[in-house]
Amino acid sequence: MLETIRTIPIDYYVYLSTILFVIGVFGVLTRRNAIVVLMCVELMLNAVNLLLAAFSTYLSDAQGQIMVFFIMVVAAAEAAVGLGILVMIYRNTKSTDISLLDNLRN
Amino acid sequence: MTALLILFLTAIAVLFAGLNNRSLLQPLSLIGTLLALAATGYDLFGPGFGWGAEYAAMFRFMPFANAFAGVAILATALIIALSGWGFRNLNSTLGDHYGLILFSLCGALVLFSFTNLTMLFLGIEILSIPLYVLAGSRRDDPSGNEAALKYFLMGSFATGILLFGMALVYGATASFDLATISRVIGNGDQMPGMLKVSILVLIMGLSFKVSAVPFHFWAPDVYQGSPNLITAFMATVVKTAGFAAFYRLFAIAFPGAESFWSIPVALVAALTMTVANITAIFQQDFKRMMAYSSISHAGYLLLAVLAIGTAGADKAMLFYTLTYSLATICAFGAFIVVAEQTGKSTFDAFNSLGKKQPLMAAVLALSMLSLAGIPPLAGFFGKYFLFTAAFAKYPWLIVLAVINSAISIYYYFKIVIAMYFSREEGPETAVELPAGIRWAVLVGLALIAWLTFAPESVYGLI
Amino acid sequence: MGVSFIVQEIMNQLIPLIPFLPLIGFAINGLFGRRLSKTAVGVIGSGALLVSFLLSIMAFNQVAATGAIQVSLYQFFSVGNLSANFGFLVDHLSVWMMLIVTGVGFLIHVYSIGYMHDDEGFWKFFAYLNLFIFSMLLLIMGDNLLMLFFGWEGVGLCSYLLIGFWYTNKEYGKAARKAFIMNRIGDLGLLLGMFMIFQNFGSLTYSDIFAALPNIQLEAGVVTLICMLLFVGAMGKSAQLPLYTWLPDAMAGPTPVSALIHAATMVTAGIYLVARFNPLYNLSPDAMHFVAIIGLITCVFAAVIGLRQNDIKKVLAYSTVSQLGLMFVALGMGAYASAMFHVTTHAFFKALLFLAAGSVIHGMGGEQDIRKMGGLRKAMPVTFWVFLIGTMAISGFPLLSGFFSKDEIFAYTFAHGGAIWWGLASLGAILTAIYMCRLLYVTFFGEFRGTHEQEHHLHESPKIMTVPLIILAVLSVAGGFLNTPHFLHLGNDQWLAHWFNSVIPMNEIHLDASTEWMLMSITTTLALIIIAASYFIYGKPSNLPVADEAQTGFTKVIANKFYVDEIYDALVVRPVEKLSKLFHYYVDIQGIDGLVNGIASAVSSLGAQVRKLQNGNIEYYLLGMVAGAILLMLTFWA
Amino acid sequence: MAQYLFLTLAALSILAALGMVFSRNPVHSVLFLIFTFFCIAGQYILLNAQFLAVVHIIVYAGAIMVLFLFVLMLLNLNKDTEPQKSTIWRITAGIASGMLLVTLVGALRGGIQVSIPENTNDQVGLVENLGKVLFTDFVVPFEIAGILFLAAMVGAVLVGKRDLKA
Amino acid sequence: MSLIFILIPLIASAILLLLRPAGLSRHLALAATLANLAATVYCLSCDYSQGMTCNFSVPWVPSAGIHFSLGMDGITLIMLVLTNLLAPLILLTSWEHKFDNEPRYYGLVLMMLAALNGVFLAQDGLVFYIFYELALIPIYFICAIWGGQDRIKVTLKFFIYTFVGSLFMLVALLWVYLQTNVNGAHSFAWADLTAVQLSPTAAHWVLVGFFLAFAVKMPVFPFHTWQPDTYVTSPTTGTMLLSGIMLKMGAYGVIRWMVPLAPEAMHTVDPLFISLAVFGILYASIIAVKQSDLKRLVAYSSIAHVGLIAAGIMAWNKPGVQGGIIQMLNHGINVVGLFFIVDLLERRLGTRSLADMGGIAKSAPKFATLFMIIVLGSVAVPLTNGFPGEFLLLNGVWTYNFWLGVLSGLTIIFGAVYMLRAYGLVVFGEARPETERFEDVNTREFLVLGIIAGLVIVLGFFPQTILGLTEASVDRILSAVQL
Repeated sequence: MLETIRTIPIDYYVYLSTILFVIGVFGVLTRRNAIVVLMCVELMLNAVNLLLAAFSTYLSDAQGQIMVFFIMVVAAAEAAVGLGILVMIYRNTKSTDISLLDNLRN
Repeated sequence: MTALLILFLTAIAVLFAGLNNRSLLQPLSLIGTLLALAATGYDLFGPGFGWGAEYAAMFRFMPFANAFAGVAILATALIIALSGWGFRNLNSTLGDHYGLILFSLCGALVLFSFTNLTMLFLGIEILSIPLYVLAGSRRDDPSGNEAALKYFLMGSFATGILLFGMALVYGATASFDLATISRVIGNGDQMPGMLKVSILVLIMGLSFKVSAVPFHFWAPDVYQGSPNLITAFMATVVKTAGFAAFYRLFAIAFPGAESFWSIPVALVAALTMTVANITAIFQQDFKRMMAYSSISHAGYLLLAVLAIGTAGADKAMLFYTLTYSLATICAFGAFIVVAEQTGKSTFDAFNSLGKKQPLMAAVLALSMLSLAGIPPLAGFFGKYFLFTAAFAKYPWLIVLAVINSAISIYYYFKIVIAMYFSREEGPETAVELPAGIRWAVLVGLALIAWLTFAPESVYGLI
Repeated sequence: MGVSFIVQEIMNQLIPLIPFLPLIGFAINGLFGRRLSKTAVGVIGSGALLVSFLLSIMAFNQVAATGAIQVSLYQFFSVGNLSANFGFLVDHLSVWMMLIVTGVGFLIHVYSIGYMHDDEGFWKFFAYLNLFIFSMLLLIMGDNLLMLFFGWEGVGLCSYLLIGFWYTNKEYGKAARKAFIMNRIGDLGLLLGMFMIFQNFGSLTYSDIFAALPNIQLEAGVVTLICMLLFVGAMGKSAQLPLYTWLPDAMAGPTPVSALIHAATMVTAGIYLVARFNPLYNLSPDAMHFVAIIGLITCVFAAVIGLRQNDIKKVLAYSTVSQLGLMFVALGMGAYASAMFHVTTHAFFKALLFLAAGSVIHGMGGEQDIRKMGGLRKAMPVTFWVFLIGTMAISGFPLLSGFFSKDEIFAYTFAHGGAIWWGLASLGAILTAIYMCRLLYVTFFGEFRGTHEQEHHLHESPKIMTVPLIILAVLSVAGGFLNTPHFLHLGNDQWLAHWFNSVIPMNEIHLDASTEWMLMSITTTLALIIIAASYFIYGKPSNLPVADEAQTGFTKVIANKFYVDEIYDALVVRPVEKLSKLFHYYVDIQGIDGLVNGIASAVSSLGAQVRKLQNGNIEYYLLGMVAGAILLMLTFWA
Repeated sequence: MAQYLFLTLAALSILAALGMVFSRNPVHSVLFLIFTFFCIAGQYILLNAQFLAVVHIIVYAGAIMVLFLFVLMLLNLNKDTEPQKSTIWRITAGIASGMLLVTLVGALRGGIQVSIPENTNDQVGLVENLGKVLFTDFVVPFEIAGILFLAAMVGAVLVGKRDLKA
Repeated sequence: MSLIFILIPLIASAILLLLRPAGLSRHLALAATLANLAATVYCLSCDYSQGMTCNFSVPWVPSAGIHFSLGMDGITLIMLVLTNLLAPLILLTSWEHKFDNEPRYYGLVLMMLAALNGVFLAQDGLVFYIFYELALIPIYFICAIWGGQDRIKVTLKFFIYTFVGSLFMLVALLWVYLQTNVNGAHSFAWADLTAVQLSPTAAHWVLVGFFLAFAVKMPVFPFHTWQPDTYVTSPTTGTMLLSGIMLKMGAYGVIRWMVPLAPEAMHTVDPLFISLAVFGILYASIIAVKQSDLKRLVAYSSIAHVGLIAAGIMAWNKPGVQGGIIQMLNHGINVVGLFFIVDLLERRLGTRSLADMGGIAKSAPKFATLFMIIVLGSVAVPLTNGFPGEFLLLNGVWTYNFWLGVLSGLTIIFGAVYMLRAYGLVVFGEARPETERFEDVNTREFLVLGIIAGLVIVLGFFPQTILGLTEASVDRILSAVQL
């Protein structure tokens, strides 16, 4: 049995992921630059990846790591599309500050 | 499955066709969707292609999936039929548009049939990513840009939340397979806290996709900023897919834990109906109003999720999504004409439409009445079936829903009032009505009428 | 098959004609009257009544020969047990009323041909009169309470139509409405009484009720309640306290109307009702006592007001109220037949007085204030003489009709109520004599006080008016002999009471002849003294009634009718009107509707708050989502 | 040993993540994030998921973050000019995130049950095993992911390209 | 047979709305209503003593237990008489009035008639509910398109108010429906719904749900505030449809649905319901006493009259129910007459204010006479049509409770007060310059008012013709549903 599994309770990984996840959330809430917000989302996804990988190892089950691959795929696709959108907006507004985008409102 | 293949191939074909002959795009897409519709019909009513259970570990095209696929494909077909005009300013990217719509529809089809959380995740992303782009497809339009960014940022944020939930489910049950998860949960009396948290987090993620309060904030802005047809697509296909996914996940994986998740879902449902309806009262913009309308319908549809385990919950949801989609598309069809004539999307653009465009006004009026759930229109039956399904479990929620549907009359009728009762003239430029819009709207109307007189034909389907 | 049987059969067929002939008259005059000549209208209107009268006489003979006749036309309605026929009962009581109604009614119709000759609503007037007679006949001929109620309300309606006959005058319209509404208050009592009777007897038909009476046990309270409720109806119709105020106002109608409806016939419906239900009243001493007290108070109260009225018709109106009160005293004393007797004589002399007053008004060109009359006996001799006869009859001049009928009531009052009752009732009679004589002397004696124009215009009325007057005068003189008291031994003693015997069992007076003689002497003497004394008082110009403004003290209170109308106005009418406004503005618009609108605006102001969340700023949205996530997480512990 | 390694990496990753969130310069954020990714890769190795660790480095650090950096440079955002949100807002966001963390951890505490099998398989994270699972059980999602990529590609092109005649 | 009543107007309505035959619309509408009237007359001869006849049933949503089933008994018959007798009269009242977009107008009127007939014929709970609501849509459009001042606000309030009310009914209906069990499935059939034995608490809430719907529709105090404004704002035809026919849906619903569905709890709630109804009588009457707007006055009088109907019906004894049914018919006739008169006055004088009227008797004697007859019917003078119903209703309420009977009896006094005041102010008094030239009724108006006045008198003399038709059915329902 892997030393990690023996010595580190799975709880540690859960808490670590949760903390990283919440840091991501906090970043999303506080940053105004859309690119950084996007990066914070990436951090959230990585927290999830870490959790999945840990579960996968502890459960001796490959599905979790497969899922991580799919998440990476999606993260890449999202990053591509998202950055595309950002560039498009930047072309129009010369800014990536999300606070300035409030034309659509009640 | 066949439909999924047809749609994918059509999308590819459309992408290539877009490079050469743009006049072919609409017919091609329409033919593709109609073929897919036929294939779904063949699966549903006929002997079927027989690979419903071929990849059962990942997705499974059984009547539930086929019926919902029918709804989504039908809605897409109607939207494509309406598009002759709505997309005419898109120039070189027209092919990409049709392609992306069809890709997105593929994602929806996955969501109707998944049996594995991986597929749920991929389905949601396939559905969403093209829409992030489509929302901002009018690249020079600031509103479109803003809509796209808001949708994208919040969408990926929600994806993160959803994934967190999936990860926790995996940890607790050691599987992504819905049936296995359900087996592990059993009757739900010994659920570890982690599983409970995962269910809550999944509710959050899915609530975003179906735009349920308090995860609905994106919807009004995005609906308003997106091109009209994309809004229609979001309001119908995306909503249908989101709910089908929600329903499938909870009906297949978590039925044992119902006593746990019914509280937060009921809370979300109650909040959704109430907040959406009372906010909608104030809207002056048709698309924004429709956004709140779609949020409020999400609240009603959550009743179907709550009614999981009751006979008829899925039937009710199917019927409801169909009538809701048809009415919404008809309304958008009429709205496109109005927007074209007046260049506005506020309610006063509808003034005296009853005189100027009697057909469109009638279509819009009936759609609004149907959405408001006025008997005997199909929308009423939709609500009726939903309410009946959930009534035994949540009488108080039904009372709330009923009060909310009364409030909703107020804003739906604003349109009717503007069209028929306003004695002021709305702005007008004479516009020739393209045949596509007329036919699409008439077909939608005919289907609403059909559902009014024979609800059984859909209600009895699954 | 005997001849009498065939006669009876024919009579049975003819009886429905008695009420329906006036109805037909109403229909013809009402629908086509405008296009008919006045003669034709008058002939149709009066003719219908004449035939009814003749048929009533035939019916009278038939009843005399074979007893009561019951004729049923069709079933009016039937709901479970609650059923009623459209049917007639002609018995000794109702046939007598029929004779009075059709007979006096006919005379008044004839009189009206002259009186109303110049009115443009001539045809309408006759139509209404015929309709009234129809309703009145339904009231008295109905064989069940429902039919009675039809007539009961019908006469109220006709009264309304006729009081407001001169519709351009708003005051008249108000008077008409007042009459109808006051009557309706009474009608409600009657209606509830009907419900109670139905509940306890299972039927509304007289014959069933009275047949069931001996067989069922009723609580005394129930009987009293029924009787009281019926009496409330009678109070409205017969203008008893506190529902009498409409009758003086009803004088707004043309004078023949006052004579017919508000003196001779309709107002006696209450007496008829109580008399009809005498078996029931006999079971409830409390109710009878109540009837008597109300009657007595009304009798004196109205007489007092009558003392200071200067409108010739108003005086007669209060006199009517007072006389009706006297009749109720009789009813309350159990002297049903006496009450009916007084109804009869009162019909004669009060109709006479009203018509004579009408003749005066006709002669004076519409003037009704006696202060502007005087000395008319020269210009209008016939009118004077008949008025004199009427006055004497009502004042109880010996051997005239009023003398007998009143005397009988006093005797009963003394026998059943004692000396105090008798004294008070007599006080009413004395007051009656005073104001009637005042009226007579002020109007017909002394010097003429009107304008020159009026003096020039002054004339005796045409034959068509005076002939009915003379006939009525004859009846007023002779009517008393229908029912002479036993102790006088005039030959036909108690004829009328015997006639009613099958409906109203004879109620013997247990007084010895000497007491009766004494009572009669006292009242007669008093009456004569008053008649004589008042000639000297009111014959003098210095004792003429003063102008309204000059009145002071208690006289003023009396002249203003004890301010009863004002009191009602303050106690009932204005509170209701205030309540109406209160309900409308404060409760309805601001209260309930305000609440409804308040809910709507509460929802929208809530919406106004909620929508601020959607401020277009994505950070807020994200924060909202996180807040929602926290909220959902909290349900973990729920 | 593994414990200490874990704790070190965890502490570093959290610090780096915080650094990303708080640094005003976007480029610093990117660098902090990359550092976080490396820490996470270390965790993967600790978890015996070497293939994953490699892919992770290649995809995230090598591709995605480079893309971010590229865009930052392209848009000339590599300065400290990003306007800050107000302090109140930041405190509010901090409280919200803190509450989220508290509720999450509170709910998870004591409820983390992972049924670790008796005989764990150390080979799970190896490329051979992963490949087998991916191309047998997960072949459908693998194919479906193709649609996703195609869609994302078309989408990125759509938003990125300029109209020829605009 | 039953289906004809719905189909004729529905088809005619579809023709009018879709094909828009401009010139012929009035005639087509009248022909359709007359055809319905003929069908009603034909149905008078059916035998109703054996329960429902002329049954018609097709499955609608069989898997949810919903069948499109219709049927009629004596009670239904009277409601059909009411609807189909008044319909041509109502059309004739506005015969010369030019409406914009006439086909649409008549199409909507006919659609409403179809729905009304459907309400009365429905034998399936959901079908009843659907027709009940369907009737609302056309009248909403009629009032909002062709209405007067403030029409949009007022009609929307009317719509939402009544709609909310009936939603409570839907919830109650659903509750009962979910308790049915017909071979393991639920059913909406009348017989199945009434067979359910509810727990007293549930029955209580079911009653409240139904009562709210019907109380709003009729309307019963305090759910009436939509009504005066709506009546005043609507075009006269709309007001007639509303007051003459539509509010009877509520009273009919009480007889057919509310009480039979949940008799268990009637004991506990009917004191409240009946007291509300009785209080409403007095309340509306008192308000009517000082109204200055004639149309509003008639509107409040209608609240009072309907309050009595409601109280009588809910007393659930034979005189009450029979009286309620006959009074629904007669009130319909009278109120249509009254609103027509209001309309005539408003069109000729340009005002509805009582203060601006007076002295019409002289210039328009025919009008004054017919008005009088209708007023008398409304005041329930004996031998007019208002009397038998009012008598029976009062008896019904009185049998239920002595004091409530007395209080509701006050209506005969107040009724006289406000109606005669109105009549006096309109017709009597000195003529004004405006009223002096008041034209008397023309032939068409005379025909309509004459028919109404004729009905007032004929039904006043022969109420048994109506009562006899319903007797067997009322007995049947009363014996089946005993409180």
